[in-house]
Amino acid sequence: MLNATGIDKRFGAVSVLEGVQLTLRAGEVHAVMGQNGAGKSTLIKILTGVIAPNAGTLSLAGQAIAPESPLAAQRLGISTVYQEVNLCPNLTVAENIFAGRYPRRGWTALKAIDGPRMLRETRALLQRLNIAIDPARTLGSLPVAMQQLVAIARALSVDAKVLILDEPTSSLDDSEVESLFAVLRGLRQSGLAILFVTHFLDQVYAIADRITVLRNGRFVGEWTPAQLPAPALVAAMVGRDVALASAESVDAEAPAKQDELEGSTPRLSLRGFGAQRRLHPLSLDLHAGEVVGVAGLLGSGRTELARLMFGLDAADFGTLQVQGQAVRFTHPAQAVRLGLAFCPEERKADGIVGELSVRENIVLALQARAGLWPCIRPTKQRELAQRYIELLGIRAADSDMPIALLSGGNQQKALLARWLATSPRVLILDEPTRGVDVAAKQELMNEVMRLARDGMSVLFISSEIDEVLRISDRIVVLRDRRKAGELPRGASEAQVMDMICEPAA
Amino acid sequence: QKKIVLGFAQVGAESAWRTANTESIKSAAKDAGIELKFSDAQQKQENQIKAIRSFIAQKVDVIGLSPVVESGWDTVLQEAKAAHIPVILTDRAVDSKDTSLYVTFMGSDFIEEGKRAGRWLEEFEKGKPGPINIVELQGTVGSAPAIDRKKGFADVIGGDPRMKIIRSQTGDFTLAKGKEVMEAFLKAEGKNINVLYAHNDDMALGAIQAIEEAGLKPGVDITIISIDGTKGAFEAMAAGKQNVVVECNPLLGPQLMSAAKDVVAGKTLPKRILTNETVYTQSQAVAALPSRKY
Amino acid sequence: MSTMALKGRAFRIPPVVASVLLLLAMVTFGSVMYTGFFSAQVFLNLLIDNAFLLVVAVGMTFVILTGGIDLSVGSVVALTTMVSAALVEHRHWSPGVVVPLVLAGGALFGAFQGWLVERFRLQPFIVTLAGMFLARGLCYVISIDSISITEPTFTAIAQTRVPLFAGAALSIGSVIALATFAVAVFVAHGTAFGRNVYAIGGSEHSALLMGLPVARTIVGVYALSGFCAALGGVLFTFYMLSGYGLHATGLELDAIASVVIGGTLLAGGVGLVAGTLCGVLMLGLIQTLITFDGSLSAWWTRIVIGALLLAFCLLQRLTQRGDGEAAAA
Amino acid sequence: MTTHDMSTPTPLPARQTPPPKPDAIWLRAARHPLVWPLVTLALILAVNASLNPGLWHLQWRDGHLYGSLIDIVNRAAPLAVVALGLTLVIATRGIDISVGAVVAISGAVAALLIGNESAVVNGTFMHLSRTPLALVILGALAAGALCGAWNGLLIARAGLQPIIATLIMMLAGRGAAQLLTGGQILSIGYAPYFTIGSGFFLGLPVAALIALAVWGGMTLMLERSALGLFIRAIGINPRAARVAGVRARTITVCVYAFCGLCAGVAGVIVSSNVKSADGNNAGLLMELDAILAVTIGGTLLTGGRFSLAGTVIGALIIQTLTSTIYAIGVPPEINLVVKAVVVFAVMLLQSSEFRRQLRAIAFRGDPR
Ligand SMILES: Nc1ncnc2c1ncn2[C@@H]1O[C@H](COP(=O)(O)OP(=O)(O)OP(=O)(O)O)[C@@H](O)[C@H]1O
Ligand SMILES: Nc1ncnc2c1ncn2[C@@H]1O[C@H](COP(=O)(O)OP(=O)(O)OP(=O)(O)O)[C@@H](O)[C@H]1O
Ligand SMILES: [Mg+2]
Ligand SMILES: [Mg+2]
Repeated sequence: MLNATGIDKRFGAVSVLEGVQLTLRAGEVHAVMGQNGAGKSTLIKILTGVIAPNAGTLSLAGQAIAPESPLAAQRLGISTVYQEVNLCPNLTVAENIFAGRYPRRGWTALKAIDGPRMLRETRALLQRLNIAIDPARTLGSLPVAMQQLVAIARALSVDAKVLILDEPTSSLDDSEVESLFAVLRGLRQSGLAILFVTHFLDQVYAIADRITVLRNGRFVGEWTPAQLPAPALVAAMVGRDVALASAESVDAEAPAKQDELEGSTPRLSLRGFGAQRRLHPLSLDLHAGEVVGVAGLLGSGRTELARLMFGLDAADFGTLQVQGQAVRFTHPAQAVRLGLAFCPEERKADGIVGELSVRENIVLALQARAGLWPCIRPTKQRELAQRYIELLGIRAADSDMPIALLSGGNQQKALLARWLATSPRVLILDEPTRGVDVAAKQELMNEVMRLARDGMSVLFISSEIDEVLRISDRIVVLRDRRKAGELPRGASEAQVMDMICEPAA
Repeated sequence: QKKIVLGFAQVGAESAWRTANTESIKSAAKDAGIELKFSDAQQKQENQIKAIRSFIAQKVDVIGLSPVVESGWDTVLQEAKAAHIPVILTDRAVDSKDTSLYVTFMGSDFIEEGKRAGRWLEEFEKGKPGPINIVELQGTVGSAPAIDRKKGFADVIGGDPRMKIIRSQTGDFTLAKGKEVMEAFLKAEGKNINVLYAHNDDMALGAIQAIEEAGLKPGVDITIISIDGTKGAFEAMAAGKQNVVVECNPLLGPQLMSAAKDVVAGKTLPKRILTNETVYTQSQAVAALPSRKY
Repeated sequence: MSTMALKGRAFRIPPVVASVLLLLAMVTFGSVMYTGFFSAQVFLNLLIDNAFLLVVAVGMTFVILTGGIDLSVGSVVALTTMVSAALVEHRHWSPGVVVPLVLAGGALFGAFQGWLVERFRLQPFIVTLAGMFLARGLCYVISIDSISITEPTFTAIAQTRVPLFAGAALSIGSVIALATFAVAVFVAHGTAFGRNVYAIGGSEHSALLMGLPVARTIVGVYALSGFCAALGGVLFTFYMLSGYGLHATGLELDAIASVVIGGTLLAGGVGLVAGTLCGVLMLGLIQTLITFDGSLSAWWTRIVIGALLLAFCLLQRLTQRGDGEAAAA
Repeated sequence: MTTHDMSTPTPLPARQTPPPKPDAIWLRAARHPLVWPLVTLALILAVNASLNPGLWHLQWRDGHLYGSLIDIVNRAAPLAVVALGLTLVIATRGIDISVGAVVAISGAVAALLIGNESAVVNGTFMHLSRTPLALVILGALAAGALCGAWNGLLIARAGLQPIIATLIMMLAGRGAAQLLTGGQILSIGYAPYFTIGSGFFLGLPVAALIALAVWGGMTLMLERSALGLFIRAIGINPRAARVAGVRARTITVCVYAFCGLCAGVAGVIVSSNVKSADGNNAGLLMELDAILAVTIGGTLLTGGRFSLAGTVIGALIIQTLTSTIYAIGVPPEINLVVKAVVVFAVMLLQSSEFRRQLRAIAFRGDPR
């Protein structure tokens, strides 16, 4: 259906894609895999006319094409969900879905938008996809996961020959992924060609008919899932063999910890802590060297908890104690000064400062804690940036390039680097692994655990329960913005799921 | 007897002259026992029209208007006429064909002021050989006094082959711009300049500073003429730095008040009320300085 | 899937409603304080005297919604009055030809600016600032003096009043302005062009990726603003019956202020055309109050205008508190 | 179809991007953001010089330099100072349209503090000052900074949009300046005060030296502290800056206060230069020129990217243009048209997009 051959793309002196090829057939789901910065999103931008390749040809159903803009690509029947949510936060959900092809009514000459029909159709569409969102809400007021669902709904609602999805599932939980897959299977049946990018191996094996692997901007190969078991796939992506960690691999010295922690003053302690309409009062302790996982459904209040703890939103009730001292944060700067760090969930809105360089983004929090003066010298900054670029494997041409030009997963790593650079005593991570590739995720988790061993307290929020299970010493479960309970290390996934879903008896 | 209510639509507060004009009207109204509704239009005609409309809505007895520009008053003046409110123009006329729209106009004639400046220069330079190089500091481009003062002056000196306006640029009626433009003139023309004609005193005062800073003697090396007659110009003349000022009297308050009373009392007024204005030379200026009010 | 229904946020007064309430409060204040204030004609005068501002501000609203700005509108109004007056009075062209001509000219002028902004990625502020100099300068090239219009059609339109009730009347200009306003509300909320304008204001990059015609819309928005400025200029010509290079100085600032006071974010994407009407009425009302008071000197006039604006904006913010972060971001 | 069984993938050869060729110096220089403003300045100067040969004529007169260039630098000084302050405001994605009014306020405060006293000292008539000179200057600057801080508070604390907050200051501030001067031009007689605006130090105009000092001080401040980083972060993504612990509000207030302070400095320079304070007209429309200077210098109005040196060059460009218009005798009616044409030309010249498309057109006919 869609065919790309010999695609080259250079940005200045940096070559991002070299001789990449891709064959997308009608009626298949084709997964494109690769590490962060391998060039997947760039390839997709070329396929959909956002950027022009330096060399190479595209053809659609045998006909050579050269889309000049996303609009042109859409006209050719290519429907796309880009990696970051690329919708308009100020429009309603319905408008976002129908932008560019609004239903009309009345005289055609007047071209009036049929608002009620648009709402009706959106509601029907969302229902079909099993998404519970009010179509009249402004998109920006929704959490990022919901926005992602809306973006998917938009792409699915077009009559297209080719559907391209760039990491559509990075913020979604299992049930949502499952219903998305159900829809995709239906579409595949009807002959659509679907291109799908993800970092979740299980999802690839669940849906993909074919896998193309990119590494370092080069085409590695194309296989069917049966030909390529998971270890081989990872090896193809990374270029060497990597042991895939299982949940047990880090269990070693864990059980003793709990006992020794009882009694000591917790590093961070919440008592009846909450805020009107955002979070019911809850209590929570975070000890030195402890990783506490937070699990819950979308909208269960995990992000709110983190924001309240960090002083981003004002708490209405309860107390927050740091090292036994009661504090009241009115500004994140105070939290930062006391050694807290918060890696936010919405990296585009709350995280990256797009036009600043990777280096400046990494030192920003450290500098903010130091105040205006002394200024971290540029050589020192470069050193620091280089250290984290190597430590976390951030793929950047150099540390002076604007962070907005990094690939999604690498931006996420740079944000983590920003907070690690402040050597915090309490690290709050909200979905830190979003969009990070398998190997890097592994390294990232190892790094967090290493830091915890050295005495850092970590609050780990993630939608992926297996991840939470693997890393946490203790798991706090939230439901409907209240604490549903706590589970000790070693709890099974089923136990957590039960607590997440069922109202407590 | 009911107190007379006068609504006055002033141009703005763009210059010292205007402030003196406003002060005069306010104090005269107080003295005459007339209730004054004062509106400042910030140099915008549309604001003056709005003000007149609200004066009509408030049913004032007389409307005083100092128009920003001559044209464009027919509609609103007709509304005033329909509401039987007499309108007195001050400072500047309007160009309506229908002269029944206002009862009288009092104030100066800008063209005449320009002519007086020109005539004084003719007189002053009589018998001297040419060429006489003049630089002109114009007022704000497009404003009525700038256009008319330029025209009146040019009309008079145009007949004299010795006189030549070598540079003419706008100084926006302000001291700072006057100084800046004069600086540029001095750099470009050097000692060629014989006469400076400024459309108002403020610009002349700025130009005097520029001339001094260039190492020349204002009033001696360069003859300086300006219009308005503010205190600053009189002081400059007393110090010998300026040669002549053509007065444009802002103290219209008392005349306006007596006209307002007459109109309300039903008397007919002449269509044009002239104001007392003189051309002051240096010696006259020294004598008049102590009594200058503004 | 997401089983939890999202709880709505606390009830909040929409900004436009808050503005209307504040306007009503000011009217009440004026009526109590000043005799003659509470009359139909005073309120209609608000529309008559601000008709051109309303039209210009409506065009400006669209530009600001895309995140741009148009500083040239005041000068375009002046140029329109000048061209109309010169053609009608000096060349004796028929108004039926002149009016469409200047409207097209305004739209073209705006489109040219929009093209510069879009094609060469120039900053709207300087493009339209240069446009402002250019249009104002062209006025003086035509004539530095003012030109009175005595042409019968123009005078007739200028002086016709549409009687409403109890002797109160509207001018033709204000009727045109209200019609423009109604059309603009429809265009902004009911057409694809309007929604694209909002989308571009929300995120130009996203709009591009969503396949919206970004280039066309940006050029269109500036053309619309130019058209509205020219239409405002025609209304101004009716209002003044003269063409003059110094007409409508600083009008761009009044228009921008009306739009922003009406609750539109200068950063784009958020705001309502109806808010702009509130903004225009608000500015007009402040001026009316001050004229009715009639005791303020020139400088106190300015200070009081500033203070009233401040009070209005602060109260408006107060009714929307909690939205603060979003607005500041 | 490229299906090969690969359980142990062959390692790819290391990516061999040829090392980027070191560009010629002039190519690298041409990419420097200040090049185009400088080219513009040079072009305008060249036009001026070709029509007005006196431009380059510099004289040593009365112990100081004298000539058109000195005038330009001297006149550009207050504009440059205002624009420098404004640059930081714009870098935080704000705007300040009240600077003109603040210029008037600070001049008026200075004039009032000096007062209008005179006496005969040692047989010569002299104007005196009511307040010591240092206090006069301090008072005027404080008035400016206060106005700026008020703007900053309205914006950062009350959450008003910058354009509205500063519009209020622009209106009320102009009114306050008129109130202070009583709508008159207050003339200043105290001679030592004149040094600031029209004096010379080492043969150079003091006003220009002040502007230079402000520029130098700001550059130093931004280089030596993290202020530049914070301001850019706030300008690009205020939410993210806040999350990272940057005190965005405090910095915003300070930046506006500093902008007010700069306007205060300009007010002192202007009032001292014209030896008077004019509440009605001082600094009128200066905000437009200042914003123009900032933008011509390469600062983005959408925040994040700014250049102090660019702003200074921008101010020089504007003043050179004005002087050129005066010097070559452009009739006042077409001043604005000339200015418009130059601004259009300048911004196109500076647009990399325009240059790229121009090159594309130029090379289209070229068979290479
Ligand atoms: N405009 C640009 N200028 C310079 N480099 C760029 C630009 N855009 C992308 N890159 C670089 O191209 C490489 C590929 O990026 P891309 O976004 O395609 O990666 P990806 O495979 O999608 O990664 P991820 O899994 O993290 O999303 C990255 O190293 C990135 O830094
Ligand atoms: N500023 C806001 N305006 C409106 N609703 C909000 C806002 N902030 C949070 N919410 C709502 O509060 C709910 C709880 O949000 P929160 O992000 O804390 O949940 P979460 O458990 O972290 O879920 P997620 O997986 O989406 O991050 C969300 O569903 C969101 O809709
Ligand atoms: Mg990607
Ligand atoms: Mg969350």
